[in-house]
Amino acid sequence: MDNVSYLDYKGKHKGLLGWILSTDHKRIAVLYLVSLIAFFLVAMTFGFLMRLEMLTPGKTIIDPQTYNALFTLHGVIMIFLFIIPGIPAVFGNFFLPIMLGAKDVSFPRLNLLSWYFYIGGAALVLISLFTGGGPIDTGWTFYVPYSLRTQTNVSLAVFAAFVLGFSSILTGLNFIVTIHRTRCPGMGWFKMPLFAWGLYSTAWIQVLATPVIGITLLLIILERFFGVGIFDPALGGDPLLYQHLFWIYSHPAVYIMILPAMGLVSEIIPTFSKKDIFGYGPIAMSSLAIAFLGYLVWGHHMFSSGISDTSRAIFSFLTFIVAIPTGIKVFNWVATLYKASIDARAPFWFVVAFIIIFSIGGLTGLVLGSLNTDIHLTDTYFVVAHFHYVMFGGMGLLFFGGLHYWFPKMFGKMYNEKIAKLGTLIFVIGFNGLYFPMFIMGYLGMPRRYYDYLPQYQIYHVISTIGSWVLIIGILILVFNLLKALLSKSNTTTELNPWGGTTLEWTVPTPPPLENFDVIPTVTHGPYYRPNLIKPEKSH
Amino acid sequence: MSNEAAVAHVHRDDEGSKMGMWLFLFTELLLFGGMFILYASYRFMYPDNFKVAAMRLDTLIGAVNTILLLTSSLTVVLAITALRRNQKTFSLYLLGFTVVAGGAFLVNKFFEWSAKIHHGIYPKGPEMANLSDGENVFYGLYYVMTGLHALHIIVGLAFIIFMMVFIARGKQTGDNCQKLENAGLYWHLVDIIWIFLFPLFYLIH
Amino acid sequence: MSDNTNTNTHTHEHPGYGLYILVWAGLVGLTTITVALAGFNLASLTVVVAMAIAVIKSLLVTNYFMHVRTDSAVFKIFIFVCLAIFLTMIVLTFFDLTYRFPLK
Amino acid sequence: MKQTIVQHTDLTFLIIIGISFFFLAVITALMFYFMYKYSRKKNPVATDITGNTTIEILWTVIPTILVMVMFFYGYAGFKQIRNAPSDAMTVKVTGRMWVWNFEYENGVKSDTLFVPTGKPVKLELNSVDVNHSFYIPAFRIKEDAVPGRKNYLWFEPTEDGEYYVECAEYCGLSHSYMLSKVVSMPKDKYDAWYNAPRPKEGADTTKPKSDTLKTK
Repeated sequence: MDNVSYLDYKGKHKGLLGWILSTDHKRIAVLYLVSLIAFFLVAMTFGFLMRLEMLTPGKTIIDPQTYNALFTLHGVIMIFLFIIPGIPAVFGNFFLPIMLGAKDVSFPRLNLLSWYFYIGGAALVLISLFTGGGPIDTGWTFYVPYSLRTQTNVSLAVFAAFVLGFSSILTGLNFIVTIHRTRCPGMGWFKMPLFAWGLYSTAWIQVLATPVIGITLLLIILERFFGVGIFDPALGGDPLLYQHLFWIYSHPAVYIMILPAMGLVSEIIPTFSKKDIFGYGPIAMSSLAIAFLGYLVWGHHMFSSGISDTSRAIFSFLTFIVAIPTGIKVFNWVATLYKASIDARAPFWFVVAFIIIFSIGGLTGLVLGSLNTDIHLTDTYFVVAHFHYVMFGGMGLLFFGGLHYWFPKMFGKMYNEKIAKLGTLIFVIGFNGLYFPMFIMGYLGMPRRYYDYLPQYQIYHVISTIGSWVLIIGILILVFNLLKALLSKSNTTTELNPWGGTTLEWTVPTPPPLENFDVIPTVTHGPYYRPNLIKPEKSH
Repeated sequence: MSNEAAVAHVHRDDEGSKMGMWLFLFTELLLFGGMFILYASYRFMYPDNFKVAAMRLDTLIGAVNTILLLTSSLTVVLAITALRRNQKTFSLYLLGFTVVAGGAFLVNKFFEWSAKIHHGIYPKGPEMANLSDGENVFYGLYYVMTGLHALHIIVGLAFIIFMMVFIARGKQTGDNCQKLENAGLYWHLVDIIWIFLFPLFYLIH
Repeated sequence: MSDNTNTNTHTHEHPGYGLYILVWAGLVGLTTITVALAGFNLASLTVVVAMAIAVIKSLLVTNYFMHVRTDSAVFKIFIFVCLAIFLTMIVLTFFDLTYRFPLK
Repeated sequence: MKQTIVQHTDLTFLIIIGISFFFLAVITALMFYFMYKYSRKKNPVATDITGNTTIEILWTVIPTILVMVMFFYGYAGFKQIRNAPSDAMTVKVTGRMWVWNFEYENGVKSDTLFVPTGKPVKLELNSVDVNHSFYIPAFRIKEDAVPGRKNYLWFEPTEDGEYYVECAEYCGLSHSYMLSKVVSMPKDKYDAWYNAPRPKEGADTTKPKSDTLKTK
């Protein structure tokens, strides 16, 4: 069979149909990539408008109802349409089968179906803006009783999230079976790339946690239409049980967002260090540990909601425990750099930025895990800052990092690396300008989801808003740089392995052909093994 | 799809297919799991109200439905065994019985709901205002959980009818019947959920 | 390919009709028992007994009708993980409910 | 005690931030040092180090101990926040879109919370519509007001002054305008206000003049 790349092969259908009807994991990944970036830019624009509104106290550009709809949609779109599918749906789909030495995922048609659920859910979100009572204004948490009382189009928006849940479940299910069933000969569990471990842990959360939010959201719809009274306090329901069920999913979902990014870091670091990773076992196991412990800590979102004091103490304790495996990962990454041979190319810059920014996010999480400080800081801008450092600084930064790492392999084009580095730098400066003042504001008592604020907070809001402009410039530089490379005819590359990586995706042609491998490879070494390195002295 | 799929997936992986089905069953289990958490919580909050409310449910209909589902589960496994022994017609009869039993379950359910609704016991119904908070929640859970379960029965029946067509056309045979196995797994899960719903709603006196 | 040997060949035995009918008889018997017991007032034991019977019934269904008994170990581990996580959810929710006062 | 709760919360904050800053600084410094020392130019061939059990155990055990310390401080402060003294005076707080109402033991109602300095105050929180959250940043305390449930909160102001009350749980259109104040005043002044004759509705909307508003 000829090695026509996945971009060029002729199937049954031509043009666009050849893409949206293809069951090839690489084409589905590209479908996801395009849709994800589009929704990211939409949600980013909402964020930009919110920051602009917060420039001055009182009304700056929009009225309160619009503001409330904006922060809800910013959250819903970012979380359900960008961060959660993010890395698994794009890079997982594209590279997981190749990294395992397989021709495709286990269920290619389910894979395509999951993209249709994604697009269907996205369409429902958009329809919900213009029908019913207009855009939803509950915040992305849809807390009852407000979500039962408001006149806005909650039912449809919530149903959209329900449909998106299916998309997430199908991806997770597919990956678990793919990892169990399609690893190439010789690839035992501990010879898998760490990215696969990240996806495997993530997939279990997708499968076992998502249904819980599914039923919870379904109940909101049933309450609004039929008044079944399961959460409505007026009918005997308990609003706190809604919060329990919501966070039973949504806390593990935080790890759906971050575990794949951590996996990606574990890929990028050894490649540019030209060295095996330090502590493969601990990194792999800490992924599983995080996935499991992630189910045990949801209550820390409810420390001031009125749940029992005993459960608050238990949840706080467990929350601190979940910090340990995260710490282990960071320490191992830094240790990998010791006596390495580091070539700090553009993708590596994202990882460096990630380790600093994510550490800030993670460490401020300790303040929020502690009971008395959380009671002061919860529902303030401190929390907003914390989760943007973790989510955007974690998953968001690595989404771009992964894109820069695998871009030449995916498209056979090379971007301008200097501009990419410049974009990253501006990104990081803008990011800290945007979110760091929020820590201070939050500590001083500025609650979140406020349309208006007391004048003493203005200086921080001004800095933050200016930071948002810098950040957006950085993002636009990165996006346009990649777009330019993609559209140019000249800087094509067919180089198999531009960075000197050791995992299987660097052994297939650039861009990869239809079925990835002519001959299924056989693996004999760990994923990051390199011969001819200096042997360590046996001093200890 | 296009010819790509034909090339890529000549290889059949029954074990993987079964694994995928089990993972899907887990999502179903946890979908109901969320409801079971709510049930347990509200029962803890309103123990007396729940007992009073459960008295109004008809144990006999519940018990008959339990037997119907258990028997329909039996005929599904028997049908798979029959197909493996290449007794195609017998297998189809057994699956036909499953469909009839599942249908009978739904008819029973329909009469049960109708009777309740006739008495004004349904969300926002005229009788509900006279009931306590706990009873309200009980009937809310009752309608949602049994309704969701009935929906699963319908989906399961659809699966089985498709499988009957496949068997009749020879697309599922004794050597190649993982799809039928998966439909069976789904049907058994629906059965298991009912095994728990039955005592929780009908038998707490 | 660590856990995917014997991909398409079924090595485990397929039980005959008799065993399945026996299991079904057991299930029907347990149903009769649980309905009969509901007539007695077992006080706080009511729930425990009803749930114990339901658990036994579901074990019969999973092990025999769903073939988990003869399936490879990986399925047993999967089911264990799923149930363990579900139980954790219930237990942690009840740490709130049990100690929350007043409940309403 | 207001003062002890604030002090304890701030101390916990400082301890955790201090430890965190130390780790952040070490991680960042090491990373940049390695990037400089072991750059491809200076160190063209890496050394094949794949792990070290001792060091893995060390950086598992030490952080575990540290987070346990953090938990302990947080929990100790939390116990103070949750245990109101038995001699506390009770005020019923009702949240509604988008105002706070206060009702005192003798039935007096107000929309600003007046309290005597130096006396513990226990707030019984409730809501008539959706979730709200009663937040006094200056006292570092916050608790949701949930419809159908009674939550509580307590504090003891140790100096006279006025402190903002904010709603911290999103509650709709005017969420950000759901502001009120705690006015802490000397006992005699408070008693005079508390026992003053009122019109039959008992509503008191007179607000003492505010000169210093504190959020910190």
